[in-house]
Amino acid sequence: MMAVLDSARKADEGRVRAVTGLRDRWANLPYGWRISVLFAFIIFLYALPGLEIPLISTPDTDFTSVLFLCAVYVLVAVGLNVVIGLAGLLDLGYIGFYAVGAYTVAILGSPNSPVVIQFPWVVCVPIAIAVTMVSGVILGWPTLRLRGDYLAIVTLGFGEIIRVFALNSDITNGNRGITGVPVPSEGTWPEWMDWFPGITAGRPIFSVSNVIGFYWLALTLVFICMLGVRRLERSRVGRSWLAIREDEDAAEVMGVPTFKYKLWAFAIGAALGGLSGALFFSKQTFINAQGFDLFTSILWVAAVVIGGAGNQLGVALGAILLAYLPERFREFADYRLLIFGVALIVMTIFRPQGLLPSRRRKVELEDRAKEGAVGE
Amino acid sequence: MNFEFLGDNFMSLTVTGLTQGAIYALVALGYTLVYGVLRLINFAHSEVFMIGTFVTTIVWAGLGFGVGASAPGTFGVLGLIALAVVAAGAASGGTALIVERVAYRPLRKRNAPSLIFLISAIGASVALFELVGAITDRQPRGMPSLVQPKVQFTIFGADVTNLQIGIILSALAMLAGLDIFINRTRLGRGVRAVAQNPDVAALMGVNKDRVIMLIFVLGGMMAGAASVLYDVKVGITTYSVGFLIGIKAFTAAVLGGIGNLRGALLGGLLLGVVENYGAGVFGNEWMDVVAFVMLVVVLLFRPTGLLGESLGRARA
Amino acid sequence: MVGLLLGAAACASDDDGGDSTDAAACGSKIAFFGALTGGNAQLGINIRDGAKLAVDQYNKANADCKVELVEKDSAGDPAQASGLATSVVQDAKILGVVGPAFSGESKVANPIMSKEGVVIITPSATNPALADQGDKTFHRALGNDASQGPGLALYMKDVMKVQKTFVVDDASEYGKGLADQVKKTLGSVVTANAVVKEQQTDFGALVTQINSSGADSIFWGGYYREAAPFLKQYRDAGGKAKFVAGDGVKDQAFVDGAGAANAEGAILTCPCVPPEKAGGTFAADYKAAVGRDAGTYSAEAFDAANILLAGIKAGNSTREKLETFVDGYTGQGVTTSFKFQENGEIDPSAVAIWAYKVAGGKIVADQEAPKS
Amino acid sequence: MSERNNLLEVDNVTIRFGGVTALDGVDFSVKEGEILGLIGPNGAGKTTCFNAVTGVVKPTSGAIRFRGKTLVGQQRHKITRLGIARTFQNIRLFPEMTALENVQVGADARHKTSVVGALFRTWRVPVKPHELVEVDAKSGFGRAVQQVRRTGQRIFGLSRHTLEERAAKEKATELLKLVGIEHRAGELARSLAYGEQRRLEIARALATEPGLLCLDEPAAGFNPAEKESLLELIRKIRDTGVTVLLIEHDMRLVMGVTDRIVVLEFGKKIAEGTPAEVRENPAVIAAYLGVPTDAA
Amino acid sequence: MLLELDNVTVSYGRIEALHGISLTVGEGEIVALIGANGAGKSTTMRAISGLRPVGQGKIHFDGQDITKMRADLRVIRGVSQSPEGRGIFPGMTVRENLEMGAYTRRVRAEVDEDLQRAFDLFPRLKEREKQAGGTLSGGEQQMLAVGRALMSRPKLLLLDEPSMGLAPMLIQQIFDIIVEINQQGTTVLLVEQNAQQALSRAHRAYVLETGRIVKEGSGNDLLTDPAVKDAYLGVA
Repeated sequence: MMAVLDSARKADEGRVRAVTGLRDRWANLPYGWRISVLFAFIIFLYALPGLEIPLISTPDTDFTSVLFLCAVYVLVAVGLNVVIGLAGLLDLGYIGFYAVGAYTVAILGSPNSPVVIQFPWVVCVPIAIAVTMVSGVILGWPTLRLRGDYLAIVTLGFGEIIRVFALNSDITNGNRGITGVPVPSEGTWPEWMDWFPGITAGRPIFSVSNVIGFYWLALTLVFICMLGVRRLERSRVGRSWLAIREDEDAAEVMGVPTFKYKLWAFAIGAALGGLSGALFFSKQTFINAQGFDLFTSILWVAAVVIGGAGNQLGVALGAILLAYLPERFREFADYRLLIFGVALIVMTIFRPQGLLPSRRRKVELEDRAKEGAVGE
Repeated sequence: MNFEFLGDNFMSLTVTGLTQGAIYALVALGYTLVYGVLRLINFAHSEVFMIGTFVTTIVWAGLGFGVGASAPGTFGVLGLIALAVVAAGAASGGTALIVERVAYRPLRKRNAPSLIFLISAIGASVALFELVGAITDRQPRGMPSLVQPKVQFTIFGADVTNLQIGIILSALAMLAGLDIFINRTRLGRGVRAVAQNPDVAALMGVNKDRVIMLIFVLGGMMAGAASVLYDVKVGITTYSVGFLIGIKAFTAAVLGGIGNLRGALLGGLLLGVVENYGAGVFGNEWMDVVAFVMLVVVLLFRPTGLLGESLGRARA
Repeated sequence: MVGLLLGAAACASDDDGGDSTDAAACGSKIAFFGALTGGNAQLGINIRDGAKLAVDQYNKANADCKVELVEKDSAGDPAQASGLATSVVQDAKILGVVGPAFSGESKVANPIMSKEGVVIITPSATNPALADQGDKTFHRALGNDASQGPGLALYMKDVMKVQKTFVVDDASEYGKGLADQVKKTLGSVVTANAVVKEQQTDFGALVTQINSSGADSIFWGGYYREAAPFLKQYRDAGGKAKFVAGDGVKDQAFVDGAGAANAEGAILTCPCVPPEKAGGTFAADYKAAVGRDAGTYSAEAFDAANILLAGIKAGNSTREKLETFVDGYTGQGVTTSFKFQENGEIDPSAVAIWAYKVAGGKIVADQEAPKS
Repeated sequence: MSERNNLLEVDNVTIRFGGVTALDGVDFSVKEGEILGLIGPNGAGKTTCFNAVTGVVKPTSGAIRFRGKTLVGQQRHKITRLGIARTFQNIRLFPEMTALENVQVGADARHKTSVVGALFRTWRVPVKPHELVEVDAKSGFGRAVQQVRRTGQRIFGLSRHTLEERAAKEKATELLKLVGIEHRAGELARSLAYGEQRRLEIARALATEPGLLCLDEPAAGFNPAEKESLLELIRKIRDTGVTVLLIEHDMRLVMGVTDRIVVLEFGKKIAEGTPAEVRENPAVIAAYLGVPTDAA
Repeated sequence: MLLELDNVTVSYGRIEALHGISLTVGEGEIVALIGANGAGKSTTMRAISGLRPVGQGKIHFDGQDITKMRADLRVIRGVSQSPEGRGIFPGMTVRENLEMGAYTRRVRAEVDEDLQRAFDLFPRLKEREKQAGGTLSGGEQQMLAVGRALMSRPKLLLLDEPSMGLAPMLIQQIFDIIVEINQQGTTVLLVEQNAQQALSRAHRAYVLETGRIVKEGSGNDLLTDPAVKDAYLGVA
């Protein structure tokens, strides 16, 4: 038994070395090369719905819809990564922000909502982001002074409160929900896009039955947000977050206004969560309280940590796996979550630093493992 | 809002709330024990409770008291319940122990940070309830009504039944037993020592691993006992029954001061009662909102819960 | 704008149909759409098995020209439904769908499928609003909540002669819809109402509330998972009021969970015909094929599938043709006689609301509810 | 020594934790530009005193003033911005950040860019050509991209964010050089050697541009050679105009570097004066050095 | 030899705190370990009692290799430590703290006897028997820590800074008690800041400097060694 574990661990270490090697080689590539490869990869991602790659495509459900879901989950993970990975705040009720964003768009934009304002999508989304940011601040103001584990239960409660509110309030139409959530634009595909597989000129860009438009929009937003978060990460703000995560007291003594930056982390995380919610439910065109359960929220946290908290590529990978694997392996139907649960345990034991660890994490965990107790 | 209703039925709501809270309190003990010693939210504890509810039905069904069976005489019922407590306690305790061995111990040996423990715990929780879900086809499982409630006495217009008295008293008794065990026995002292300072406890000759196994088993047994009370009271269980009760029990533990046994009792009872008042005033659907809002308010004024943390030392 | 969309849809389905005209309707597919996994799987499985029985019987009779049943497992989750619906649309061989099983997922999936002309016959989604979404290919093989609600309220009023009713709903699409209908029909007979939570098991406050309201009857708009523990706790607390609920509670697990003694006399209604009263040999065939007694909505699913199969048999090899066929279909199924109205609803005269009663620990058919 | 202004005044400060009195009416002041030693046996209240000055604990009574402003009740990060920096007895770096980043966090205390500035890089400032981004890609696409960026910067100028980033990096590199660990700049703090970590902590504290630097046992765990170079470093720091408050056990170090010494025992001040005066003080000898037994 | 450390190294993460320490403690001796703050004295103690894993080298106790043994098992073998910072269980009463010291022992009568002995040694503790450990003063906590360490009837008693935070009077008293305990047959390994006291009481002593032993000798020799005087006694 132990031998098997050891060899598995060894194989995995080999993989990590390969990844790390790749990372180093990447860093040593000439600037032009890196830029070119990056562009090629981005174009590949945009082209993915039209490529019909055999093993990757999902047999049972629409592949583009799965890609869209992946993109939305990556957006969620990027936001959650700010809160958990960078600032080190454990937020188990992140789905609450997702819901607030989605409902704001639905209520303000749908002709069938109890509040018939019917703003267009481009107006709704900034409002939704603003509202979620404010809700992040409202939640964070009293609770961010609490210690880590207490924050976890309080955020969990927040997520549940939002769900219960959505379920029982008149403004959300309860569980009957709101149909006709606005789509980003009523425009149609122009003639010159007709060559792309799956696109028919003259049909709406954003339609429920052809998701390519939504996927491209989501992908674009993912890139913008990742870039934005990367800018923050590599600035005074990001350093302050890391310092807070590492040692809050020392950070404070070094002049970091910790409360302010924790609140910012919460607000930015919330904004990204709200944006993803708005995006997802625009595509779905229908929203009700179903789909905001805490369980999903907890799975998101798991995805972020398993992917490699603190590393944007890592959390993106975690999110993609969470969205993609269940759709790809529909044949395991009833056992998907069971396998997922077991996988989580195995992962934490073999790869506590996540699939794509940030370099920092890796060193830390190796040191910690070395310091394990005596006689074991 | 319906304050008049609350006024009219205050005692009645109190009694039902206490009954509910007693079950929360027993489950909360598991969270509190593990947190007190390991500073770890044992997310899988809710499934430990869930396993207990099913083992109870299996034991009863095995003895010929399946769904729809009529209850035997008083002693028969007490016997069945006692048997169920033993079986569910053993099953839940065993489950908790397995979770510790499989999901936590390897991480402890590698000195992993607490976030990793949380993920492993989530994994264990998902795996357990999905396993039971798959086995039971995700169908609820019923059980016989063993106790026919009879009104024993009335206080301030509230009928109090033998079932309610039974549940509250058994919970109190189990809690008192655990309290004595932790505070008065040698092993219990070992538990407290590890909670207060694991290194120094090792210097006293306390085997930390054994203490950790002990608290998981103890917490599991309490959840097992709670699951029997729950079955007697509610009469139906499903694979997903643990989630909400788990969250509530954890809330109760934090409310009372996590790591504090008496805090768990106070938190559980208070949560049950306030939740019921809240349901009476704002409507049943706002019950959870009331519970969580109370939690936030309490934590704002008492950041370590009502009674503070006592099993473990307060963290600097 | 709408006209443009429809034009596009029609054009697209013409393209799709182009491939299969030569092979006639052979090799066509119909899809099952609903939950086969997750917490609400049982209903979906009942439906799938009913549809499967119909397809198997058809294939036995037409061995040279088989039809395939595709299973789309949504887990009842609207979020998964859209991708599945799109995949249904993209498979040109799929002409019609039995499902979606629930109202929530229907709201997402129906517009997608309808736009591309896929014929939808739901055997179980009873939310009235589904017929008003503008989905041209939507059909419902049974009465909706708007017809079940009044029917069962009339049953309460005229047959049970209730005086004071306490209405409970679970805030779900289905439960709240039904409860609203009951409230509307019963009018002043309803004394109070309350909302329970999904997966709630402890009903202390609610029981107190009902007891102090002095109601002689309770209407439960929701599912058995919550109804069973509620009724047990209510009876445990000495509550005597009669218990009435809709089809969401009509399941043996309800009786088992609440305890036979507690459930005794409870009235459960359903816009579904009792399987044993269903026409022909359905009940026996189902048992032989699946190994269980037919469950809720199995018979409706059987009928829905048969309507689609009849269309395919008649050579309707495109979605458009099949839609025309179904719209004009009249015929007797095992549950009732089918004729769809303009909006896809079944003809009101064909809707049968049945009242069932819990007696001796079993749910038995009582009588058909009076029609409004 | 000429009369100098009091930079820090600790005025009758008492601190109690539960029933234990950690500081009991302590009074002393630090003058601008001096190195003041704070000594006393283990548990005498030296670190508590530090914590009170840097806002980590709140005095039960008494006042602490820095440049005439009261510090009691101030938020900790504001105290740092007023000009007080410290190191910790048990090193408290940000272990998973690089050495350079650690120091940059300190330098950030003097910067202004926050979320909006970092995100949108507003607040543009025109710059001279040599400050623009370098075009170093060999050829082709990469070079083109860099050219575009350079042109953009020439037209729109540089953002305050970029300038502050550069300044922070420069300052951090400089300070790492000052404490002598510039060759480890890119390493994670946790992988530095012990002595390097101590030095890094000093660099980080200096990066906040303090008027007063509080060092809590900076020489703990050092061998004599390392102590010697630390002594040099402390002098160098003082010569740049930073006042130093030093807790240290090593008597030779304390005697060698400080201008004045305050001695604490059991939370009370028992002596104050120049090293020579303190060394002769019988109360200090008894308390700090231990009562010699007859066997000695 | 009762205790033998052979070229022991200990690391915290990537930082090596002990670079190969060798020392011996003979049966019945008092051995002192002195050195500046951060020299590695406490780390040495923790390695002996099993709280820190040893990187390289071996630790033998009573003829047995205990290098990889769990800390609680070492207590049963006869190693007992009063840790740095005293390590009182704040939530337990004085009596409970003492009983924790006897955790590994099963014979009730013997435990009661030792409890009595502890109260005889430290009458102050008897007065505070029912008081929570956290509420004691520093000196009382130190007494409790030493008393507790004795409750396991150790062969080897490890004392980490027993004089820390004590008034001079109390320091004298504690050292007197250490000598008394030693005379009753317990071997003592002592870590001290207060070099003067430690050296004058110890049979032998080692001087630690940045994780290495730089000097060893009898207590009196070291006490008069000019280099030691200069570095640790503060008398230039």
